[in-house]
Amino acid sequence: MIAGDVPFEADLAERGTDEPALVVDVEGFEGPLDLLLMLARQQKVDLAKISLLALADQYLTFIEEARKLRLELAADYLVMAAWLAYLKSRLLLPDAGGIEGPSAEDMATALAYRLRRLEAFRHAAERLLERPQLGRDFHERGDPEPIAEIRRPQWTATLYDLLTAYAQQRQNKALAHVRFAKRTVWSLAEARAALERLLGQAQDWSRLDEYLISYLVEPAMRPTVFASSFASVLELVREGVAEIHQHEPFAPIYMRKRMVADDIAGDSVGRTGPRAVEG
Amino acid sequence: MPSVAKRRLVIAADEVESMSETRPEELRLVEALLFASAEPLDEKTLAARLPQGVDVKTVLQQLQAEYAPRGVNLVRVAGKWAFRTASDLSWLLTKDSVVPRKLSRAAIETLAIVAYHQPVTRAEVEEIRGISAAKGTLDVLLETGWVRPRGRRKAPGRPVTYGTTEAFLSHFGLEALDDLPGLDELKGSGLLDGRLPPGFSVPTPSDDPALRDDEDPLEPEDLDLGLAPPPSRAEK
Amino acid sequence: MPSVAKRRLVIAADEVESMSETRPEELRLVEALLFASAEPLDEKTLAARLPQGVDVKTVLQQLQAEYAPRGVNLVRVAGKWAFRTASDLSWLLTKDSVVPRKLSRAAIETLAIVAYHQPVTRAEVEEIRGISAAKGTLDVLLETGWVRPRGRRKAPGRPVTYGTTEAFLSHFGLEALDDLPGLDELKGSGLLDGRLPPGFSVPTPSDDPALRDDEDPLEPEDLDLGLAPPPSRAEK
Repeated sequence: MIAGDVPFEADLAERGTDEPALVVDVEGFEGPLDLLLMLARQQKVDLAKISLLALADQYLTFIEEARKLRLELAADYLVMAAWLAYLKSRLLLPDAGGIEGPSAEDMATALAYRLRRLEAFRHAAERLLERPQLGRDFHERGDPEPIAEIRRPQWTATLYDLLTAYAQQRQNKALAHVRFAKRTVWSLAEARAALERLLGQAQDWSRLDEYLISYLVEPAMRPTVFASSFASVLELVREGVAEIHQHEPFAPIYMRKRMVADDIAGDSVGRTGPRAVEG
Repeated sequence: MPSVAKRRLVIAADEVESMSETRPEELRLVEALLFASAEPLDEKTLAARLPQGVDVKTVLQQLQAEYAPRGVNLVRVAGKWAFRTASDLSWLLTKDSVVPRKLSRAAIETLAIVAYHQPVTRAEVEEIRGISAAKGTLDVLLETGWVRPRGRRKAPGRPVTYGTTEAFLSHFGLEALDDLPGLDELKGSGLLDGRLPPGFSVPTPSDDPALRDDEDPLEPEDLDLGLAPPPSRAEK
Repeated sequence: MPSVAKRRLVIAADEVESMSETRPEELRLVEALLFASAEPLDEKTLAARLPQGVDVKTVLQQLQAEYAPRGVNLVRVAGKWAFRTASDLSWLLTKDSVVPRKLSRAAIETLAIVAYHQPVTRAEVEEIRGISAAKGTLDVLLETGWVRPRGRRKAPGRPVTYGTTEAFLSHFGLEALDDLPGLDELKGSGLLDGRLPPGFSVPTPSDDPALRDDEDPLEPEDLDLGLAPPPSRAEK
């Protein structure tokens, strides 16, 4: 912008050139049309009636000044200067005829049109910015309530998936070897060995359950421990090593070492019972 | 309907006119402040932003009364004020969206057994699959709408029998259930290989909704609850 | 003052009562939807969320009339509907205002040219402004979300054409592009029809997303990259 809004055309003629008449801030201009528009406004007349000759002179003088001040001017400004100098010469010369292209009149009209158009858009821009703006003059809901999304799965599977799944299952099952799951059992021999060890310590009637209790490691073992122990006890009784006693059906079973026949007990030590495997 | 709506519009316009004459400016101010605010405002904050002398409490009461019958209400939240959607309209603010999901391997396998062997109980599915099925697998299949409980087997425990639905047919592009390939077709397509033991058979599936001789109808409560056999019956 | 306020409160309560009797439920629903939404909603979206048979247009007109004297108005933005605080209350809400990013003069001018002259290429903007420095300016405008690339001009070099967005209309509270201030003057002046110089044959701005006869669609890579014309095409 030009400081002091100086009508510099007049001033420049009077002032010495060593003394800068203008403070030129070419950065402030949005291009040569902007500069021309500013100069035209200083003529304070309707853009349609401005003297293009005078306007061209002002522009060229301005550019001269700027160059004297060694200001870097963008190419756009210089192109416009050249064009205006040409326009000026065409306007000053009587129509020589034979010159190709648009007439000087047309060129002047085109420039005036462009200036008017730029000014019109400037005006439109101002009016646009005068409008109330969202977030400044009017506001949207500060705390909108989000729409909750209910996600419903849509299941997908293909017929091929279905058929391969069916065929494979049936086939695997049909071709599988029959295998019994291995079950953890307490063999009679193990039961007997354990009981014989326990009987050595127990002289009084004891509950069979109590002997077993230390073997009830996990519930799955309960039936096999119980069955094998009971069978072993019966065997020990038959051999005369132990005595058992139960005073009514389903009551706890008591057992103790048989006191009298040491020899028989001795015989039985180390004997291995038949290995029965619970199925 | 349009004429009724038009009449209503006229009524509303009249109301508006009469309201704009009597409605004090403070209401507009508080309305705008609460609408634009990102969080509920307390009375002190409101008073500080309003011209001096505005009786905030009264204005708020009036606004609350005005908005009470509307789709948006003025509510107190922890001693502060905010506009909120009327609570009876919360259904409006939900949106269904559909997310495609692939069925798990176990679910597809179970589905295949149900399709071929229906009506079939869970225990029977497990027997055919040779795996004890997770309860969740059948639940997923019920959720797909491809499998339905159809009755109860006349057997100890009265287990529920399952079958496929029309949605099953339409999803898999089957016109009828017997379009499912039989033994020869499964062999022919290479899905079953030739090394099958003698006597191996694939049933001819049927989704005839009529109950079989060994099926009882479901009781109404089966459809609401988790489909567990009613305890009283199960004990018999 | 309190007594006056009390009296007013009584009046308001009466109005409310009479309103709740005559006020149809549709008004509540549309009110709630528009209040809750973070963005303007079009009539189609509203209709889809409402029970069948609701005459959305009439309901909106009625709501607009009801809210006109209030601190919150129902406005049309880019052909959609939204509640906004009344713009005469901007003084009250300055505290809530986000300081809008200050646009340079170049950006404002460019925005106006894009708005009033769309679809427009960068070269055309430069021609109007008489300066060849529009690239950075357009980037700034793209960043605001008010301007978008919309296609490519069917012309040598296939330059990208620009237009304004819904966010632009929403920001400036415009119902449609026709409401741009001073548009009629600009049209009447003949400055948009471009008899001089040639190359401007765009009589009215349009943000209609449908491409003009002289526009091609953007290619996908245009949206990722810097919007430079693809070299292969540009060379043709």
